[in-house]
Amino acid sequence: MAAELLKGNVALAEAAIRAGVEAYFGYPITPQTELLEHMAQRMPELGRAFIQAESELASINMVYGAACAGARAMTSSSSPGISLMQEGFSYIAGSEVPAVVVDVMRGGPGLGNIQPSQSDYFQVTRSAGHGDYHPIVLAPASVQEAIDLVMLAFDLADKYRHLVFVVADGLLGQMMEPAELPPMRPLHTERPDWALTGAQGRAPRIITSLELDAPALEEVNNRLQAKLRAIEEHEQRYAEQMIEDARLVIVGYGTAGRIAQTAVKQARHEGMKVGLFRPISLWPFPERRLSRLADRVDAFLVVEMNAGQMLDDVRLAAGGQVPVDFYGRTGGMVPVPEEIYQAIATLYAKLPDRLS
Amino acid sequence: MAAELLKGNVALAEAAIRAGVEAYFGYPITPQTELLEHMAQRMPELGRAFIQAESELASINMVYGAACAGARAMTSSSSPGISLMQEGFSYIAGSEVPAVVVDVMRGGPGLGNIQPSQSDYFQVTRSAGHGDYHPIVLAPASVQEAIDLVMLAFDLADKYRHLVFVVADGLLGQMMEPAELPPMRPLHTERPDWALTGAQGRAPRIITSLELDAPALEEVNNRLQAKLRAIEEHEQRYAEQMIEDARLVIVGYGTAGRIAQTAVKQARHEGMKVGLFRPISLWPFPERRLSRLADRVDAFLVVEMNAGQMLDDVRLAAGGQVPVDFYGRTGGMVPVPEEIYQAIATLYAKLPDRLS
Amino acid sequence: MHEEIIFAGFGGQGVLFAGQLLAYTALEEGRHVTWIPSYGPEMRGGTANCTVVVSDEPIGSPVCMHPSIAVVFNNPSLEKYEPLVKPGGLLIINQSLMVTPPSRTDLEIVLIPATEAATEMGQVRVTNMILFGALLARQQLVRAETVLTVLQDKLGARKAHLQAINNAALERGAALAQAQPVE
Amino acid sequence: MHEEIIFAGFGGQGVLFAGQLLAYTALEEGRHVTWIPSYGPEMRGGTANCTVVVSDEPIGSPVCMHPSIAVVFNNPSLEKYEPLVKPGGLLIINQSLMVTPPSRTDLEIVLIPATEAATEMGQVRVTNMILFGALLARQQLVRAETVLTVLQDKLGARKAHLQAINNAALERGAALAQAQPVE
Amino acid sequence: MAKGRIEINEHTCKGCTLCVIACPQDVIVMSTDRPTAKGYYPAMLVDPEGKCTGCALCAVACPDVCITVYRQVPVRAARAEASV
Amino acid sequence: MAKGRIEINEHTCKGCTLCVIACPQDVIVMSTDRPTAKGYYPAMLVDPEGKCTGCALCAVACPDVCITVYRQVPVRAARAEASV
Amino acid sequence: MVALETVIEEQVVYARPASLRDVPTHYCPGCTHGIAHRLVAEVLDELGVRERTIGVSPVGCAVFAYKYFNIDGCEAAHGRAPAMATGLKRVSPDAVVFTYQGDGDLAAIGTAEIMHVAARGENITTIFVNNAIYGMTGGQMAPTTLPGQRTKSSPTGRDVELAGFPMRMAELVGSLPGAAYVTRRSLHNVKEINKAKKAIRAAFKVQLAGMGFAMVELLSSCPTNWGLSAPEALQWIEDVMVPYYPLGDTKVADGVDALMKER
Amino acid sequence: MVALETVIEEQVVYARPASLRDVPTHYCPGCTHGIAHRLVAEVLDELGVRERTIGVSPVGCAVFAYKYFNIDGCEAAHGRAPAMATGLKRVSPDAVVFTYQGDGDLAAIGTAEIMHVAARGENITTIFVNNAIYGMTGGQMAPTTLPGQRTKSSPTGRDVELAGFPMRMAELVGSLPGAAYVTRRSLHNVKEINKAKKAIRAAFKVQLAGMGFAMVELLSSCPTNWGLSAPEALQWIEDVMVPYYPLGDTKVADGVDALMKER
Ligand SMILES: Cc1ncc(C[n+]2csc(CCOP(=O)(O)OP(=O)(O)O)c2C)c(N)n1
Ligand SMILES: Cc1ncc(C[n+]2csc(CCOP(=O)(O)OP(=O)(O)O)c2C)c(N)n1
Ligand code: SF4
Ligand code: SF4
Ligand code: SF4
Ligand code: SF4
Ligand code: SF4
Ligand code: SF4
Ligand SMILES: [Mg+2]
Ligand SMILES: [Mg+2]
Repeated sequence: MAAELLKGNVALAEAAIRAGVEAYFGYPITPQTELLEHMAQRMPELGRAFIQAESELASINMVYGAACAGARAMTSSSSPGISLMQEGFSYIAGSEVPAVVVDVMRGGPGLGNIQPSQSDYFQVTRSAGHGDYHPIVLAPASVQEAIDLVMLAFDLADKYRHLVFVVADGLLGQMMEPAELPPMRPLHTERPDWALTGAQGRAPRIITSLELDAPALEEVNNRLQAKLRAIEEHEQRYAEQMIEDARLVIVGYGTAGRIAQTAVKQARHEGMKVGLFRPISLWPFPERRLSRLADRVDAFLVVEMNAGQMLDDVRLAAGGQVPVDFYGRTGGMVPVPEEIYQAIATLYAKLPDRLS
Repeated sequence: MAAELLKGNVALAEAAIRAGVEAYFGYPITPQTELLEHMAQRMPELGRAFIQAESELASINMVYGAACAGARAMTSSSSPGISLMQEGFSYIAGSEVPAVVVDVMRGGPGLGNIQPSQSDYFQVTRSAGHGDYHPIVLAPASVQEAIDLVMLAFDLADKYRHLVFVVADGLLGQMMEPAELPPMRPLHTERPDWALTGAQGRAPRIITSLELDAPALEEVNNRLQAKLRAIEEHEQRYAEQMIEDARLVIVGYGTAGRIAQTAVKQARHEGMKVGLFRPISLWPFPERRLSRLADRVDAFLVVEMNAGQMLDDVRLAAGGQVPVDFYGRTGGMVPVPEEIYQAIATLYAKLPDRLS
Repeated sequence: MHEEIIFAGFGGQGVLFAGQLLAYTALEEGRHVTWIPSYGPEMRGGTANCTVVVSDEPIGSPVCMHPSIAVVFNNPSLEKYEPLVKPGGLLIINQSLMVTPPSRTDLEIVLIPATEAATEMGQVRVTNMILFGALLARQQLVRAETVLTVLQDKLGARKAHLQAINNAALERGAALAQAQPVE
Repeated sequence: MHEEIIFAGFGGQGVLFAGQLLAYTALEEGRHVTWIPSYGPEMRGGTANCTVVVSDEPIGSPVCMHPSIAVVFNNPSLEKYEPLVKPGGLLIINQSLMVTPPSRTDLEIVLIPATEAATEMGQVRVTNMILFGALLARQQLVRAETVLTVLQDKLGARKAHLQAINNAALERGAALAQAQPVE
Repeated sequence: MAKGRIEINEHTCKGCTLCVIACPQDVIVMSTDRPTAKGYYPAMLVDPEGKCTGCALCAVACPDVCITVYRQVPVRAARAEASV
Repeated sequence: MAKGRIEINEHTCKGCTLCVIACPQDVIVMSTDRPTAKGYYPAMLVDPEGKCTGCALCAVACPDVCITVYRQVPVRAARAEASV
Repeated sequence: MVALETVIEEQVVYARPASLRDVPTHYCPGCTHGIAHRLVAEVLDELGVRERTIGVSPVGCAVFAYKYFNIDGCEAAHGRAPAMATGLKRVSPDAVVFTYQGDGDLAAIGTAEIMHVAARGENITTIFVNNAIYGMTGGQMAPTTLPGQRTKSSPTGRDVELAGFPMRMAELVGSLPGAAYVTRRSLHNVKEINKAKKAIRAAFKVQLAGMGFAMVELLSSCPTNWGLSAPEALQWIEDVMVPYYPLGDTKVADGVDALMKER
Repeated sequence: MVALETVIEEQVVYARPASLRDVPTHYCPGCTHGIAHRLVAEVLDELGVRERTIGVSPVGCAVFAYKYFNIDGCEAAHGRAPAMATGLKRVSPDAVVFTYQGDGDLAAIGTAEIMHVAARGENITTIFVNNAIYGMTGGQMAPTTLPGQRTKSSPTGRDVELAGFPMRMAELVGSLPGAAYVTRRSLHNVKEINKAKKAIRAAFKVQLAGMGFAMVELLSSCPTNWGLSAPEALQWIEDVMVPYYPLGDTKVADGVDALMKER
């Protein structure tokens, strides 16, 4: 299949369809509405479930229901809508059913605006809701990667019976660029062996996040934590560019990472030894690789479209070994390469010589 | 006034009343329901506003409304209810109105159980909702401190026009112990100069978190961030015990910190140089003091009733200078002093000698 | 003095109130004290326990793994707490609902046919006061007089008519406890 | 080749479509390309801009502070983007809605009375195609033939009747641009 | 009148007395001396005169499904009636 | 018939034509040559014969509050009518 | 004569339905949640759908309903059972899906979800247990609490000036075009229990016939939080609740009548 | 004669009300949100309450209502305006508090909040602008979208089988005992606009009289997302919306009648 010019939101939606999503439930919110609209068109055409729910709360709980039945289910929203889903996320994580959520982030806090942002980093990576868990969070930086990561998201969700986020921002959602869609995968024909299908010829199955007995709930948590450790072990993902001899490494994900790439190239052009580290999985954060880099680079510069959230993770990974600087824009402002370049140049000039 | 035997939940409620809360809106949820019930009794008696709202979403948005009118307003809930309020928190933070929220945390994720827990640490300290902000978070360890911190919470909320949490857990909420209530403070008679009161003889006032123009919203965020920096500067709070010569410092807040105190005493008794550091403000996290301690202690042991959340903040404060170990219980399990002592003893035996 | 006492039984037996009465009284006598409950899922008829710590010093942990005293109101509670009491500790048992007698030999064990005695007194609801009376007879955590004053205060005018039977129950418990040999 | 082009005007002027047409055509010609829109709050009549990056290499940033080319459809857009265009860059202006002429001297400036011309053609909605035609005449980002093929494709059968007027508008724009001296 | 009898599950009975009230024959009484493990005093059938008709009203009224009802029926009729 | 006239705010008018439809005297027309800064073609009063009665129906119909209506009224009657 | 040939045999005429597990519940003595459970289980048995039914438990005293029914089940977030059931049903159209919800769950926090499941005509069944109180959290006011009723959060009685009026959910839900069958029944005596069962049966048949949303509201007791004995509580339903919450159908769509009549 | 003595003078008979700021709105050409704004402003002027009124803007096209009204105002989260207004009113009983909400805001995400504010009889006023669509997000289906109506999320027309039936909010809200005055009006021509104004006036008078909750539903146009010209859109209201959403009062509590009659 050849590359087509695709809008990010549409690509996210169509990728989910190709990945075999059986049910989509959502509520309109800019800047992800085209995703819902694409689903509104395509899902009924394909005989699959589509509901424009009465709210984000209803959406996520419909996803929860469909997931309990063993179907691939997803929803999508943007920042305020994601806040409303927090309780639902916690239930899904607690009952260990697979689900995929797309968050096309916008400026906040509050109603904020509809411009691109990355200020949901904390709320999606830390614990999107009460209780001890982290969803898997994947952050594409191009329309093609958005497609690939949506496909991956469904596979990871099924593999770990876990909640998986694909987080984009308004810019990626609205952007068009050439990308290639994978062929349609066949729908799963069989329901998994934990799914609710009616207790025909077998003992009833129960899916719940409730466990009044504290020792038993601690057991549940231990199992969940063990799973999270396994995910940390196996699912750290990132991309690197010009990292080999870099003294300064820019760390940015999604759109910010992509824009930083242009700045990094310019800096290289000017002779600075600068590289780019782009986390693809925000949780699990690719801390293994980053802390290895911390052994040999002179500084990190974190670039985000927020006031400094991934910054904590980079500082944790750096473990106090190298300085970690920050450049961020908020309120829906998208940094342009020129300003990131400035931040690089300023910091680079001040770099302590590690070897001296 | 002499000390009375007070239940944590009742103390939290009555303290708010003494602090001059004009309006309480809440929804029942164990283990904080006595707080709401106390309000149901007392507020109408005093001619103040009480509503049992239709949900936590309604509660927090009623608080938002009353706060916009310049009244001292509060709500209370427990973990799943707090998750549901995230959007509201973000609006309140974004529009910079004061509000107080009490969270009596319980075991999660999902419905979990009604036993004590501290697993809302991330969701309250990081950004309780989308966008870049942190509420002020205060964590009492006794009924008396609960009273004092509720009083403080209202003052800080007004001072910074910001969202302030008081976080307890089911144990503190349900516990009775002697404590002294302050005398009733008079209600504020004047509305602040930003409040919505009707535009009588003045230009209309607007309270909103909406700003479609990205540069303008970035300005709003800059102002918000500057405020947060000021709060970080002035409002770091903690308590310490036996810290002077400590080689190992236990870091725990609220109930976990209190229980750890008994274990620390026992360890001292056995001749170990162990101290206790109890953060009282979880955000701003008392990192200044803690990182100074990191210069001279041999290790930190973080104790929480969760799978390790404040742990990140301690590691950030320690800045890689000393090892940070963790002991936690989840699912509503409350650690007993004996097990914390065990964890201390085991770690203490392995302490590297810093000077060697 | 530093004692950690667990009261355990099922809901409706007045378990929590017994603990509270101890806590109020201890406060009245100027001690440090904490009281914490824990329940099962049922609104009625489930397990209901509470832990009271009474101390001469400020109390760190209000919970403990090994209480120095346990007052068990029914057989499931006996099964749960017998193994946990500190060696040398005190175990007061509602004999009326006991199925298997305790086997530990390193504890002071007091068997009180509390439900029976309360039924005899015509008010099964004072079972808790009987056990509480027995506790105080064996371990003077607080003075019996103070208990009576506090009880009067807590019952208030509306329930003043219950004072007499409660007092009688406390005495009955004490008497039953004293009648038992200290092993 | 690496060009960053901004199309700017108000909603309803076909600003976004002009940019998309460029993007589709560039893809057709095997280039790397990105297109991103930005809007004001209004559903109709607000600002509507888009940025198109066309390059021979994979594109990092799809946004830029200083575009090499700006096509401004109305006066507010002229005011906003004139100062931002890269020195030596190209600025195409819809002269029909221009209030104050541009003052920069380091740019290639092309004034096209696009709205007037479109109105003359009987279809004010082809203003965008006139400006697009002018752009291509001054900077051959893509070949005009490819544009026509792509346009045909995008219009599809349902709107095929619009092909002729769009083609004519492209040509008209080119002609107007060529008629203007290159300063 | 059909002859019946009931069995009450003494482990699950919570002593709510609703069956007592429902029984038209007044043949159910509450025990007073044998609390269940949960501390309830269960209901029991006291029917020395064999008045129970097996009408099952008690069972319908019981919130805890503690009651199994038996009835003596002419076998041929039974098949038809069982599905009522 | 009372004599009237209207003023249309050409900056805020969005050219929706609703006033044109509402006017019983057919004295409002849309301009075609002077777009506003937002690109709309505003309505205008074209009333050479002085047919406008000042009935204000156009103003009631206008979603953008662009229209101010004036009416020539006998002064004494005016006070009463103004509050209608 | 034939009668003489008939043998007298003892038969079980009432026993636990197969759709209900043989485990004790955590409900208080005399709480009619237990009756509601049993009726649903009997209906599932009688319709022969136990093996294709999925139940959605609420947050409320019935939170453990999934432990009691002998069917596949799950536990929804407070008030969201209708949304969860929607998700289940849309991907499992052959399954019989029902929610079991209390009045706090359905009429307070879950208002939007129940109204919209009815508006959509979602092909599921809802058993709505109205006990005029929040049972599980210890007896606070519900949207259904009666004027003047004392609860832990209306200690001097529900004051309609401050707390408003009780909501009649069967009427509200029944007024939505997507609802096929909505009725209110009571569990306060054997006669009403039998009628309630008929209604539950009809509600499930509506789903089996693909006719859309059905809801049975059941007036139910909470002796514990009403501060009454079990028999007093039933009497309170009859004396106080029924007058405010009239029993009967609030919506019977075309075709449902026929369903109700057939055996 | 007296008439001869009368001087002819030109007077302003229609001008912008003081409660509306003199700023252009962001609404599309012909969108009747503008009319709804003006009517509210006129009523506030006429009742003389501008200086004690607080308006709560929704999330929807009217999100900037606070910029247009010349009064104190705030911006609620999507659907939560009634809760926010409740908070405001309870601590400012002398203020006149109203919400202005769209149909997505009020009938979808905000269902629970509007139902409960009515159930509580909260003493506030709600202006409910029903345009059968989500305007601000670009034209998706609303709970009020008509059967068969094409929207961006019902591209082949609203399919009642899958998406259910439109909700008649005035009827639902009017059926709650706490509601004092609930009515549906339309903005599609001058006659209806005048009636709508009367209704809005009555709704605010209900609040001033402390009688409880009042709501005016206004059928309103969205030419942009309906894909119609401004005049066509008004025609569509008349032809399509009014038949499904009958105009008139759905609740007039005792005493409200009298209020409506007095000047
Ligand atoms: C989000 C959330 N809010 C509140 C609660 C606490 N809670 C548990 S059950 C319940 C109310 C139950 O009342 P009802 O639905 O009437 O059921 P009942 O117990 O009376 O059968 C509440 C408020 C919760 N678990 N989750
Ligand atoms: C929590 C949340 N969900 C979704 C949105 C996106 N959103 C903005 S306006 C709107 C719908 C507006 O429709 P309506 O209420 O009918 O108002 P209209 O624009 O038609 O006047 C939605 C869904 C949001 N801002 N917040
Ligand atoms: S079956 Fe009928 S007669 Fe027999 S005990 Fe039960 S109710 Fe009484
Ligand atoms: S109705 Fe059932 S639970 Fe109640 S007393 Fe009778 S048998 Fe026991
Ligand atoms: S005032 Fe009446 S007559 Fe005059 S322009 Fe307006 S509608 Fe027409
Ligand atoms: S109704 Fe108003 S906005 Fe519309 S054309 Fe007339 S004056 Fe302009
Ligand atoms: S609290 Fe009420 S509703 Fe809950 S189980 Fe007990 S009696 Fe039933
Ligand atoms: S989108 Fe529709 S509702 Fe919104 S302003 Fe435009 S016409 Fe009005
Ligand atoms: Mg209830
Ligand atoms: Mg709308």
